[in-house]
Amino acid sequence: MPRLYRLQRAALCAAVFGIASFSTANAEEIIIGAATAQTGGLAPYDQPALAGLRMSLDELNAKGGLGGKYVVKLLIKDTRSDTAQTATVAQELIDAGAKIMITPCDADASISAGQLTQPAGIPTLTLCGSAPVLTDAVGDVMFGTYPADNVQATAVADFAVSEGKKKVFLLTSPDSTYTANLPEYFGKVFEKKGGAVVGRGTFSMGQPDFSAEITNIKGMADQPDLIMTAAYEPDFPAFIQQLRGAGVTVPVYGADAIGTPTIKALGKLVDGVVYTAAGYAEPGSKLEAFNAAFTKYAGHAPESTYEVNGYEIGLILDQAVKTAGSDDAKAIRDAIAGLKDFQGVTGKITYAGTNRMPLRAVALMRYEGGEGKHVKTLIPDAADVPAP
Amino acid sequence: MFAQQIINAISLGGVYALLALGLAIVFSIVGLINFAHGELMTLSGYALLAALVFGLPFPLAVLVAVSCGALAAVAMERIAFRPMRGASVTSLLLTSFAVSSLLKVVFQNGISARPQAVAMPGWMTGAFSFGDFTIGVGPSISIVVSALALILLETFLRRSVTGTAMRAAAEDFDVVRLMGIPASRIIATAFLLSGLLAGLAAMLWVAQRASVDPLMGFTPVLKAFIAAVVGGLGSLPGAVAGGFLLGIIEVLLQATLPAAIAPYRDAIVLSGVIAVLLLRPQGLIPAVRVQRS
Amino acid sequence: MAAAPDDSKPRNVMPAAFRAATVDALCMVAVLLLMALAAAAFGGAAMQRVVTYAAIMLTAVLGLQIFSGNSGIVSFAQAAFVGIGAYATGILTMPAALQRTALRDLPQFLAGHELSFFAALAVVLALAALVGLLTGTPLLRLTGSSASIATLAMLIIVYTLLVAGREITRGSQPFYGVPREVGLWTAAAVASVALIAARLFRETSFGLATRAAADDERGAAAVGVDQRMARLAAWVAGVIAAMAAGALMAQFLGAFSPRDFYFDLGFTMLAMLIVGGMSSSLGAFAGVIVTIVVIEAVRRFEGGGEVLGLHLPVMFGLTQGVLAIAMILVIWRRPTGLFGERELNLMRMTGSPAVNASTALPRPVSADRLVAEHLTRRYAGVVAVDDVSLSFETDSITGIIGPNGAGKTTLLNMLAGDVQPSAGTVSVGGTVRQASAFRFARSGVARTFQNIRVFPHMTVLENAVVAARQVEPDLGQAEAAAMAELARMGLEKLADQPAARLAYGQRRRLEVARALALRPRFLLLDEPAAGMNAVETAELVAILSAVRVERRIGVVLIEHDMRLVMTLCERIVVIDHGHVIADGTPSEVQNNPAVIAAYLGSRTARAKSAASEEQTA
Amino acid sequence: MLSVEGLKIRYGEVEAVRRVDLTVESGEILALVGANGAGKSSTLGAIAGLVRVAAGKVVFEGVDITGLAPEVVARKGVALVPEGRRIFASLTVADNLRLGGAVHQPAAEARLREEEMLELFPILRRYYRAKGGNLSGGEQQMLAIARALMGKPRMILLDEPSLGLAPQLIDTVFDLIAELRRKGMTILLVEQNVALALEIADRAVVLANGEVVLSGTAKELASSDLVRQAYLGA
Repeated sequence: MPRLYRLQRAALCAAVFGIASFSTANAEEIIIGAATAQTGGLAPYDQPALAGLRMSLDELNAKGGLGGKYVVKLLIKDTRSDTAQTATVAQELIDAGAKIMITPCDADASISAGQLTQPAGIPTLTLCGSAPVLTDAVGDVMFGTYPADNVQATAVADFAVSEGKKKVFLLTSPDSTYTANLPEYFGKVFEKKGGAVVGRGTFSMGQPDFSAEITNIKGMADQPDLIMTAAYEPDFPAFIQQLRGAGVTVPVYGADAIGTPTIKALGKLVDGVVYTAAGYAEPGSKLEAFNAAFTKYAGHAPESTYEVNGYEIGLILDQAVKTAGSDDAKAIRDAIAGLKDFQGVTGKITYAGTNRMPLRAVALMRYEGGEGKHVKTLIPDAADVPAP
Repeated sequence: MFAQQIINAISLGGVYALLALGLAIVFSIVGLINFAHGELMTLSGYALLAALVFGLPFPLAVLVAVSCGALAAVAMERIAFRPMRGASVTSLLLTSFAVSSLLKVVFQNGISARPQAVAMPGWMTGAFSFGDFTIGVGPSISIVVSALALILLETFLRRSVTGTAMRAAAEDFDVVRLMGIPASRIIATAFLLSGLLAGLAAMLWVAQRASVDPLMGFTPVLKAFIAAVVGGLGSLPGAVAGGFLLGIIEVLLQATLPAAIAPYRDAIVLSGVIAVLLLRPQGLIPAVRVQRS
Repeated sequence: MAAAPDDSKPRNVMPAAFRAATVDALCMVAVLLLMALAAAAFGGAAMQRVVTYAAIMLTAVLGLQIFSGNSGIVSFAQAAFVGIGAYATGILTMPAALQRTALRDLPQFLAGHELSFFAALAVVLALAALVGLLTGTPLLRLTGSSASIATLAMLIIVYTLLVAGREITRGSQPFYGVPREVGLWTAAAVASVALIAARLFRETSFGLATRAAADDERGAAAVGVDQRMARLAAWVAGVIAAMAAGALMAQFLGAFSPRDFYFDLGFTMLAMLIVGGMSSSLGAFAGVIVTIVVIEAVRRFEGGGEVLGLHLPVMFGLTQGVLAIAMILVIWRRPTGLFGERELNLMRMTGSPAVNASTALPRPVSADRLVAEHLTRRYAGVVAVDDVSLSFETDSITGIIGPNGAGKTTLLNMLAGDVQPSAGTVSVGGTVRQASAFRFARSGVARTFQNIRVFPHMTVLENAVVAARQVEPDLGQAEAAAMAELARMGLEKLADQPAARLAYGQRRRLEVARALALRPRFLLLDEPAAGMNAVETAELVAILSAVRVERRIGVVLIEHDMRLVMTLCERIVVIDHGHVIADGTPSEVQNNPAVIAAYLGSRTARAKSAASEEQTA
Repeated sequence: MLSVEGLKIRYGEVEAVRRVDLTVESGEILALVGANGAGKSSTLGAIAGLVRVAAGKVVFEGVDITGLAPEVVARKGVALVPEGRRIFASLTVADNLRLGGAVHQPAAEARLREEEMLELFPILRRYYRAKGGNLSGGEQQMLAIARALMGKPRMILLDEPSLGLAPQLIDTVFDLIAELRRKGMTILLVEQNVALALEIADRAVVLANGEVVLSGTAKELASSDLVRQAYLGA
């Protein structure tokens, strides 16, 4: 009895103190740690992005692993959308031997994790974080993968100017970096290129009543010829529905977060809405092939562009390991930082010469007849991109 | 323009009133502030989505969704709250938090963390125009539905025996039982009504946002809670008054605050709530309740 | 952090309550430090982070316990104060160079301080006291669920301010670049201080008073407790702990945003406290440890993989699920939490220390006359007391009798300052006083209640100490005096029992002992013998007579037991329908026909008195 | 008709009722008297199902009703008129009455019953549409009794009906109780005013500290020295 008791206690201790260790990596294995939010408020972004990443790693493993050589062991831990938990989990993954770290879409969680990987020299990639300050806040191991907010905003502003727009109304929400800053970046570029910001409005995320703001827009003496917002679900559908319901026909421009099935399902209500995408699935394109493959892999179609972005992270890592020729963390980091014109699913991705937020083409899309139609692809001039 | 904002305010206030009323009915009977009320809305939203995907015509789908909310509320009481009957307000409140977080996890990992589109019929996004003046179909429906729901509920509470018993139970539950009226019937009716109201509010909420997601219940339940408190926790007329008041204040502040101050809107509203509590700790229309020993 | 006891008088011994609390606190600190040591010696970096995080949460949860545990008001705002502490620390410790790029629009007076962690912590603690006073003041006017809801509003307000104040906080964007100097030992040290503070706080006069008011608000006022001041002190102490935890959190995380200090954190802390048990620091301590151990254990399984040879599927959300269910189970099966309401009380377990009863006769608070003039009280049209003028002397026993509903208790309540007269005044020792139960109690008017109002969750000794503390600033002497009163009432053996365990008659006696601990000049008793049997009543009569002789105090009592009234009182006042209908010696009153008719209130009696009038006629 | 055997009631650690035995015969008034805190109201509460019984047995018309829910006890024909009246203050007199007879009779029957009650209590007809809370204390006591009678109980438990009433009103209420008794109602009356209670009761039981200390016919008790000393002040 006493012995059993001791055994039980040992088992409990092991469970509690995490001594139950993961099998250590063998020579042909590379551990990738994913500290991502599978529950909580950030799960809507991290879940699909991680699904894409898993798909690419599965495919790569079938072909012998990263660089054809290192079979990936993906360790996934849930951060519960909590910053402190993200850091803890990241530390555990480091302890478990992760050579590469994947962090959430959320910037502060990613920074917290990055502060641990930076001294360890572990290359760290955020799933879909697009805040431009993200990489500099951590250091040289931190990489963004998604087009940064200011880059997207510049592309949209360039497009707006080319469409002859002169007066813009900016609709922001202080509740997130993305919704607060992206329209403001747009405003900066737009004003620099001769446009004018004629009004500003705000909304609270998650609260679907835009009536007061819309009544204000309607009552403006100087009517804008463009409304720019980074609102997304559930706010964007509510906004556009109420805006058009109130008889306001001013065109609305947004960014990448509204390229989703939910928005598309609004049908003719969103006709004319311009948004950005990392790429577009024209027939015969790689993206279309990916969409089909993902549907087969996951049992449902991609719900956002985060899936393909996650998938591309796998490709980037594969290329970096190939270039590095080893599983050395520093070599991999340097290889990622040196990537130039890497052909992903959605287009070319370049890290060389950037502050590790990738330079990638921004596709401008417009909803027409319930479908997103490609309008133009732009690579913004670096000089135009406003400082973070 | 001003008239338009008033309509906006009434439309939003109506939804808040329905939600606050749902909280208040349950609180007045069993002393539970049900934070999982928001998840009842989410559930109704998913039920609507499922019914539409299944091919039901829109009105029937709405019926199914609202009934789902009502049944889920009754089930929630049976499973989670019944064992706690008689516990303190705080214990019950925390239990409802736990239920709420459990349901969110189930939605996120069982359905999808991403928002799902709900196709609303096209006519719901139209507008009536009277010369310069336009009223959206959405706000109109919202006003009509809230008004109808409030009138029907009032009629039920005034005319029917069960309704009368519920008003009495809010005052003195024990004595209602002494009249031979089963406690379980009163409590089940309270949850049923609260679920119905959550379902109805969910329909109006979803109609505005055209999507459902696992976390969508949080904001409305918070607003409902604030409205119910301002009105007087457990007081049904208070909940309605609080709902409309909150709607009106939010819309008017949104319409009039300069952009630089606008982000502080919620802080201003909530400071108002504290001020109301300081002046009238029992709310605007306090609930009549005997001291239960 | 705990309010320092009054140091104006020299003391040679530490009060027993503090001795016991210190032992408990040091014991918990030892456990905490052992855990930290184990993590440092055997755990990896991740394990150390977990323990560091636990220590930070413990600090914040202890703050919550200081306020909510003692006052019984659940606060949702704790997360907000953690947030304020984190942002303040972030701004104060951020390298100036980084600050210039990250916080371009930071107001000048906040910029470029680059303090070390402990310097920043000192500033944050001072700021916390200010924030606590500022936020606590509006709370004072609210009670029960209104107060809870106001704290919920505060949480949302602070969040909104953090999001909207972009110049200072970067708004909803990540606040980054905070140096990460807080490690395991710093966090453990701060948590240890918080543990000691929380354990000691409940024994300070603020802690005692807050707990008494939470148990029974009117009862607390009757023993002189100014519950607003006490509650404010608890609130400020709670805010200080929260902001200290925030300071740790800032340097632990390095990057954060307002979202990190919102509902999720607030609920987590509340869940920890509720699971452990709200009313003791032991509960907070155990709650944090148990919750974190459960999280750490469960979360290892949710990622799937091989565990003990079993292949587990990926089950994200398992942690939240298990936590939610665990919380429901704890609330359901053990509503007071795993560690109930009791502190460790190690010293009591080992049989020491006894509190010695003081032998010195208490010096009474001076006030020699209690005078009511033209007292009237109306309730919604009903006149309960109508123009009553009475004067009471010390060294006397007066009985107030009258039928049910005659207005006796209302009169007594006005004499005790508990009910505001609609008209008329009450003066104590010659000065007219505004109705305020706790001020009356402190100025020499003590009372008991018809339906006993002892503090059920406090020990018998604590019940009396709360009262003694109001007139005796030295806790050691207050303890001794309280013990003496208990001894007089024959309760000294029960001193360590929670008052809830006392039998009915014992509670009555405790209430009297508690009132006497105030060293009153006047003792107002509302039906002191109600519910007592003949033997108990006789004992009570003996005690009251003795007290009256010993201390020469004025006793005023309402009583239905005629034998008691007639044997004990030298003066009897009869009240009916709010009027004084007779005032005199027992024999005078007993033979007053109006009294018989009114008091007996039945047709027989009225018939009887009519008959006797006929006879005399 | 009703018998209580070895009843024990606890609130937490406090024993409010230690041991109470009593029987009420059909058609009589049994008065339960005693000082504050003697356990009278707790005993009534336990019979009606409002208070948890720690030990003992309550039998009504041969059926064990110990521990049944209050609504079940009410449906078996026992109605409690609680202390302090506890009428529904925000409801009208009409609604108060309606709830009393709501459950176990058809609507038409309930209407007839209500008419009977309005005959018995004319004051209630006058204030039929008034809110219960606006009635005076005596009127509320009438309403509380009428409400209890609406459900056609075979026995009523009256808890302190004289509390807080002016003497004239007490007379009216007690006249009414006597009237009910004449009509064959079985009544268990808890009353602090001993003289009053003994006046209309057939038999009485005296409680002190949760125990029966004395019982007998009302006449016997009224002339008992012990009772006279303790409660009549003689």
